This record gives sequence, C-alpha cells and structure tokens, in this order.
Amino acid sequence: MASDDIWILGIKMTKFGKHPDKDIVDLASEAAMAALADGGVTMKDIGILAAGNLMGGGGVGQQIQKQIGQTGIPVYNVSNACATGATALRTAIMAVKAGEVDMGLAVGVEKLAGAGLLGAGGKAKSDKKVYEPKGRYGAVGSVDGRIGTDSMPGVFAQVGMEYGHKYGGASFELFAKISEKNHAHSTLNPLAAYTKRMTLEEIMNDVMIAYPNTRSMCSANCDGAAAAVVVSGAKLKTLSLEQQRRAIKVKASVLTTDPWQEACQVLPDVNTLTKNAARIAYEQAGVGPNDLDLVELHDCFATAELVHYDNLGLCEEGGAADFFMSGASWRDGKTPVNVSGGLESKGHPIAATGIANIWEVCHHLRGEAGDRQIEGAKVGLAHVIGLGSACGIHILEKSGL
Amino acid sequence: MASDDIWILGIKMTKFGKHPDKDIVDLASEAAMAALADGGVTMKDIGILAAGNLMGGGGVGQQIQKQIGQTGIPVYNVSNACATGATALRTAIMAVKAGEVDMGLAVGVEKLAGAGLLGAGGKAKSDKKVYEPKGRYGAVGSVDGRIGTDSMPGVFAQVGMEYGHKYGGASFELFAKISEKNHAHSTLNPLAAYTKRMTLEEIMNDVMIAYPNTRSMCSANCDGAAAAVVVSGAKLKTLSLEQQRRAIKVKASVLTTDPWQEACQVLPDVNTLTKNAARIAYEQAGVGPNDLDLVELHDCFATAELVHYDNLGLCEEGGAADFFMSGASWRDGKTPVNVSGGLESKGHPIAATGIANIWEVCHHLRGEAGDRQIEGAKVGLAHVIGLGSACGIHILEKSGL
Amino acid sequence: MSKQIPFVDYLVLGDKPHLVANECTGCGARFFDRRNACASCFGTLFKKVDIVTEGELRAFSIVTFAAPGVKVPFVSAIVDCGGTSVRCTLTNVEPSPEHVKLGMKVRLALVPVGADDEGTEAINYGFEPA
Amino acid sequence: MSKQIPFVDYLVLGDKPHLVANECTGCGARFFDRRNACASCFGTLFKKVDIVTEGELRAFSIVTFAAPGVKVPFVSAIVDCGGTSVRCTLTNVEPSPEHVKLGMKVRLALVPVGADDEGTEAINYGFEPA
Repeated sequence: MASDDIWILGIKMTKFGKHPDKDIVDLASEAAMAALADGGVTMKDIGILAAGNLMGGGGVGQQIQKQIGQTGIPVYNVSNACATGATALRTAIMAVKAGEVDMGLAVGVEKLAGAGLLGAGGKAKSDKKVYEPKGRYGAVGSVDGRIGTDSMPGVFAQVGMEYGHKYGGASFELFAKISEKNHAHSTLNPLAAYTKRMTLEEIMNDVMIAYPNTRSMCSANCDGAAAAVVVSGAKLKTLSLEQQRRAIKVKASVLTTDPWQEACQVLPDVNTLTKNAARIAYEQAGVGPNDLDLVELHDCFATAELVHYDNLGLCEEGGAADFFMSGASWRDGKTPVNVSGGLESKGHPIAATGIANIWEVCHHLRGEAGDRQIEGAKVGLAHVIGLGSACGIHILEKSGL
Repeated sequence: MASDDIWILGIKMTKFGKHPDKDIVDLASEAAMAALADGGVTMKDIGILAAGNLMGGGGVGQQIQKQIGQTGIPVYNVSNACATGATALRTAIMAVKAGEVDMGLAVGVEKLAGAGLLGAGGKAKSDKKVYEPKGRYGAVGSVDGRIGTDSMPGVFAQVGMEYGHKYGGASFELFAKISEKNHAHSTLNPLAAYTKRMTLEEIMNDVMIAYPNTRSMCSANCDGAAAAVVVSGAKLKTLSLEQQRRAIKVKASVLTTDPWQEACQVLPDVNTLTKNAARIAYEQAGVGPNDLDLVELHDCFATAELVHYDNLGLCEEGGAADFFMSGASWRDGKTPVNVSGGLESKGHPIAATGIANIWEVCHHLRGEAGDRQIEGAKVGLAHVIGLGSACGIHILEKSGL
Repeated sequence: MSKQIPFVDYLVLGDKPHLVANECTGCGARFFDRRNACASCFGTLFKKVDIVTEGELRAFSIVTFAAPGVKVPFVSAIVDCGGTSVRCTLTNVEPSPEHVKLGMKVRLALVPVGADDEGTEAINYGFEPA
Repeated sequence: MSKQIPFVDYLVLGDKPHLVANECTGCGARFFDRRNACASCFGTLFKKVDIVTEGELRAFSIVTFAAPGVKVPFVSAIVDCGGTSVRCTLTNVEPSPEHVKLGMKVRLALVPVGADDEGTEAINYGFEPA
C-alpha cells in the first residue's frame, strides 16, 4: 500500500575520524547494525537497502548485505557526490511511499582520512608532449590553475565571495567567525572527528588553502558511516509504544538538481537548487524557517554556510551576514545551525554525511543529545549539497507520543 | 497520486558497437533525446531522471542533464553491475509509483569497446616483496588464478558446468549451439555490434577464453546507450491516442539480490535471485512463462543462457538442455529467446544493457521490429543480472488499443 | 616564428584576441563547450558569438594549495563580460587580497603556456586589471 | 629452512594441512572470510571449524585467458568438501577437458608460491585428483 506517512525508526552514525583498522564494509556494517538495533528490528524486517559510497570499488550495498544479512531484498547503489547519503535515504523512502515495502534501510559510508585535496584530481597534471585538443572545451592541457580552479576550497570560496559582492557584509573575518562557531559547537560532540575549540585568530592564521578559506574553514576528510531505518506510518502503528515514541516523522524529503542559469557553466550554482529544495520541503512539511528548532546545513566550507542561511530562508534575502552577526546560528541563538560542529569539525566522510546530519537532528528531537541537546527541539532540517549538482533536504519532527 | 499503473511511453537504444568519436555523454544524450522524441515529450514533461554508468567518472545523470535540459528535477545516479540499466528504470518507475512525479526518464550508458577482460582487475597482479596478509581472507598475494578465477568468462563457465553436473545434458557443444542461435538471430538486428552468422564449428574453434566459453560465446564489450520514458496510467490517458497506442504496459518490475546459500561465497549464485525475481514478476503480472511471446535474457556467456531457461521457468526444473535442443528458444520456437542476438552478438555496454533489452521487447510488442518481428507478440520478458549480485526482471505487454 | 594554437577552442587568437561562445538560437543561452542540446530550452541549433573582452570581477579565490603540478598561488576568478560569465585565472596582478577587489574592472590578456615537442606554442587567456 | 606462512589465513599448515572456516554458532553457516555478522541469520558469534580435505568436483572452467600476470592455463574449480563448497585451482592435473571431469574425487594439496624478499615462503592450497 502506497504511503505518504514515513518515519525514521532507527538511525546511527559511527564515530567520525580515522579508522585505519576498518574497511568501508566494517564501518557501513557497524552503522547499519546499530541503526537496526536502534529501531528494534533485524534484517528480516527490511524490504529494501539503498547504499552509497563514492571512493570504494562499487556495489557497496551487496557488500554490506553479506556482513549484516543476505536476505534477497532489492539493493540500490546510489551516488550524488556529497548528497549521496541523502539520496540513499530518499531512495528507501521512495520505496516505502510506492508501497513496495513497509521498511527500508539506507546506508552511507566513506573512507577519506588522508585523502588530501578533493576535486583537484589527485593525479599529477602533465601536458601532452604534442598538443592535441581534448574534451568538450578542446583544451590542450589541464585547465586547473590556468583557467580558474577545479579545487573545492577554491570553488566554494568563490561562491561565498560572489554572495559578498552581491549583498555586502562578507569578509575573511566573517567567514572565519562562522568556522569559530562550528568548532566551538564541536566540543560537545563525542562523535566529531575534531572537538577542539579554536580562536578566531587561530582560524585566520591557519594554513591558507584558498582565500578566504583556511584549513580550519574546510570540511575535514575523515572516515565514517551512518545508517537509517525508515518505516511506513501503518507499519509503525503495529510496533511497540517505545518504538513509536522514539520514531521521528519525515515531514519532507526532497531532492533537486541545479536548473540552468547563465553563470552555472563557470561557477556551480549551489543557490537555486537549495532554494528550490527548501521551498518544496517547507510546502511538504507545512512549516516555515521560523518553526525550525535546529538546522544541520552543508558547511563544506565556511564560505558555503553563509550562502545557505539565505538559501534555506533562515534570513531575509541578502541578510546572511547580519543574520550570522546577530548570533542567530549559535547553539543558543534563534536558529541553531550545525550544533554537531558541522563538516568543518565533525568531519565529512562524503557519502555518510547526508545521513549523519539527519542523525544529529533526530538525536535532538528524541531528546537524546546529552550535553549538546537543544532543549525542547520539535522540528529540525537537514541539508546537504553535492556538486554536479544535487541538493537533499529533509524536515523532521518528533513524535507526538 | 501514487500509481501502480506504469507504462513505457518512449524508448530507444543507440547502435551498439564502436563509437570512438563520441563520449559517454554524447551516447547517453543521443539515447535520451531519442527516447523523449519517441514518446512525443520533452524534458519539460520529465519529473525525475535516473541514470547509470559504471566505467565513467560518476555523476552521469547530471552530465546528461547539461546536454539535454537542465530543469532542476531530482537525479538518481544508480549502479548494480550488469543490472544497472534495469535499476535505473526501476528507480524511475518507483518515483512514479510513489506519486512523486507522473513521468520519469531512465538512461544507461557505457563505453567498453576495447576494454578487454572484465572482472579480472586489469592491473597487473604483482605480489608484495614482503608478504603481508591483506583483506578479509588474509591473502598475501593476488588469488586470481591461484585460488580459482576472478574472470567473468570463468565464473559463468562454472555456473553452466555446475548445472550440467546437477542435471546432465550440458556439453561444450550444447553451449556452443546456444551461441550459434544468438549469432544467427543477430543477423536481423541492425543495431547489434556483430551481425555475422557463425557456424557451430567456427564457434567451437574460436579462441578459447575459459572452457567451455570460446570468444564468440562471451558477451561483446562495446559502446552504447539506451533510455526510456515511463509514465503513469493516469497521465497517459491525457496524451494522444497515438501515444497511448504505442505505449507498453509495465506489468511487472522487480529487483532482487542473492539470498544466502551455502556455496554463494565461493561461486556467485545467479540462480536463486533470478528464480525469486521471476516468481515475483509472474505474480505481479498475472502471467506465466507460457504466456511469453519473447524473452530477452542475460546471456553474458553461452553457459549463462542455459541456466536462465530454467531460472525463468521456461522449462521444467533441470530441463534446460532438452528445452534448448527442442528448438524452443530459436526465433521460430515456442519461446523465442534473445531474438536481438543477445549479449554475445548485440553487445554488452554494461549499464545500457538493462534498458536495451526492454527496448527490444517493446519494439516487438509495438510491431515495429521489421525483419526480425515476432509476429503477434503481446507479452514479453526482459531479464538482466549483475554480479554482486542483482537481478532485474520486467514483464511488458502491448497496449490493448 | 613557431606555430601558435589556442589553449582551448573557445579562445580566438589573431589581431583581436577574444573568446567565443556557442549561443542557442532559440533562447540565447551561451556555452563555451560543445553541447548536444541547450541546457535551458533543449534546442539543438547554436551560432558562434564573440564575447566582449572587458569585464568586472564578480568572485575570486586566491588558491594557495592545489593538486600536484598546479603552480600556486593563483587567483581564480569569475568575470562578468557584458552579461556572460567567464571563468579564468587573473594575470598581471599580485595574488593578495590587497590587490584583488570584487567589482574591479578587468580585460582579456594572453598567457603563453609553452611549446610542445614539435615547437607548437599554446596560448591561454587570462584577465588582467584594466 | 626458511619460514613458511599460509597464502590465505583460512589455510592451516603443519602436519595435517587443512582449511578452516568461521562457522556461525547460531545457524551453522560457514565463511572462509572474516564476517561482521552471519549473512544467513545475522548472528555475530562464530567458531573455527576444520574442513575435510577430500571432496568432489562440482564445477570447473579451464581458464586460458586472464589478466596480465596471471599464469594460464589453469583449472578453476568448485569442490564440495563434505557439504562445504570450496573455491580452488586444481593442481597436478593436465588442464584439459579430457583430464578434468565433473564428479571426480579430489583432495587438498599444498602449492608453494615462492619466497618474499625476507625469505618467507608462502604456501597456497589447491586440490588434486584423489
């Protein structure tokens, strides 16, 4: 039976950080088995598995099955760059909505510790000895550095600078202060890769990667996994009161891509698809930005967090700098943002991120977030964006029981 | 509105073969634009894109959007080895069934011409200078060749031999005769990579790859793409009579993985998941094997075709050799199998295959298959399997209009 | 003098060096790369259009850490050339926040990349302060 | 004599060489590799069990074309060892259909792989006609 009433029954993330002794299947299995246990179910109850991993060899879903239970259910291996985890969750939700199953499992996993600079290839770029035009631009050599930048820190630096140019108020110091907030938040998160409070001076004087992003303003490459069990409302009613009480309602689940606009061919437009996803999500959920008790947004770089305040409607158009400077996004502010520490300190194991941010929100909505609990949190939003591009937004609400 | 009434509105495959002047995005765009035109719609009508490609750099869905229309719709990049195309189609179907959209586009594309042996790594396997146990088996070197085979021709050879051992009747010559049939069929398919009729002697004397599979009994690496537009029944009713008449009903759409059985850790079990998928598909469709006017099944190797006769219920259990020897699977037989020429001659651009086989079936059900038309075809089945494992089965029916 | 070729095929050398784009004849969307169809309106007809050589700096980053083989620091920039956005590296400017300002006027400049083994010299483009 | 190590960790050398599997204490499913949980019943407790060293050939392929560095031809085989299926390469048999027959009896045999730079010799297993 098709269902529009979808709940998260169980959800877990592993510790983010360095896991040299675990392979991606160990990490994924740890998260998946923990999510099943958290939901009080086993693989026997699961009707579909959606899994994401970018840096491994492919087919991670079936590899996970062999470690947690090989029951013959359909597996969808999905990818959408940094939105991969959210895409896996969306796929499981879609299977439940379609009435194909009443319970699904989504897993995201990545091993990135020591991976270095992403987006910049990784292989040395040497020119051919005899020039020959290649690819859709007919380039005779690598364009990275010669025609702008391919590196993520540089691309997202430009995204933040563009916003600053358009609306004013953005500066190196402002971006660094956003990072200061997230590093401060991380001190309360035992699962974060880095939990060190950093001063504004330390952040601004850290190694410059791509102005205005210093190293501590960039998302941290690390290892980690996260997994979630989703269930239809009808099935949830047959489960225990405790399961129903801890279940978190998925009020909105949205995936978008970037529609064409003039400049998107030269600088990825991370704004329009986020604005579109947010608009659809608020409509689906029947809530607005003012109803949100916390937000986990995709601060892959400090420069990105600024623009997403605006894209998610947390402030007036063009008012992101003022919004931040008002203190609104600190954990004691009007709309706490990235109380987990965000990708800059919690870490960013790419395909795990889109489920881990939902775990963070659920953790608060269940009142289980310990020292970093946002008191009385009822509604939260999780946002993730991958270049290429894809944006996933989920709005979550605590059970009324 | 959720819908269980799903139709294929437009579908196309490119010529399979060598396309040195086209990149994967060219091939995918060609198939996608042709499928849209075939369905009489444009990207404006499409609500979701699911895309698959294994050998490229990832994110093929968004790359395709940029070439055919960047409208902001959700994109799912999916993979499931050789079942990737079917998984993309399933994902689009699931979005329609969930009521999230009324029309979806699925695309599969691969460039494989000259790729050589698959499954065997491709990199030279040299042992470490100092032995160090690695991986889940604690192996101190590469196991390929030392502990059985990692290569696909060898793995599927064993699958066929195992069937022969269990039920009898299988021999090198029998497997070669299956290949003879498919090469004969291919002569009528202008989109096949190879269309040369081969004698049994030529096939048996061809280069041996992995006994009993000679080169002409192996799927042909090649380039190609295929795409399909799916639509809800409700939406279809609003379209033209011509569109309704050519639309093909998706009577069943099933994806399974291999459940655990004793030997699956040492030889992939391609049987149980196919049997499970077939059982579910026949239930969903309300038809049985005897109702099928044609079948496109995954003959990645001649040895594989034999076991799938049995797995799909085209014959009695254990009766695959007799079924074939009766002539039943030739195009003038009781249940024509692989009238396209199959993967052995049509070619196997991995991620495209799971949509291309559905195109073949649709082509006949629409009565548009020209010289190779199976007269009066009303119901057909398309089967695909990828190791790891995943099996996709679709049962298709012509419109009653 | 040795043969010269443009570093990318949307750069036209000669007396008046400039960039060219493929403009969709249906909706006017511009693309520097080859497209199978228009990302905006799905049309398949394009014509070549010249891009003006002066522009304004709309976004930048000073990249100080890059992949092996990429010379740092460099200034990556997005330049608005009369309504068409161009990606480039700035040239003839010190790569520091004191010298690169949002909104500054810039113009197209040529940047030699070096010769290949047959003596063919590749010429790239950049933008410099106007 | 130099130090010997097994080529894979489910091969036990010594006086009576044999294979060992991780058997799920819940359902008896056997795995040669390390598992986080049982693929069959999801249990997480395993015990080591010895695999009998005689078996019957259930499937094979004579591989004559392989990745670079893999010596061909070789006979890849699936052997049924008292109900536990084992993947292996056959040894001490001519790699031709005349000499390899489905159903033939085989037994475990050791196959030296060579020594590393420290003189450690790796010993692999195969199966040979019994």
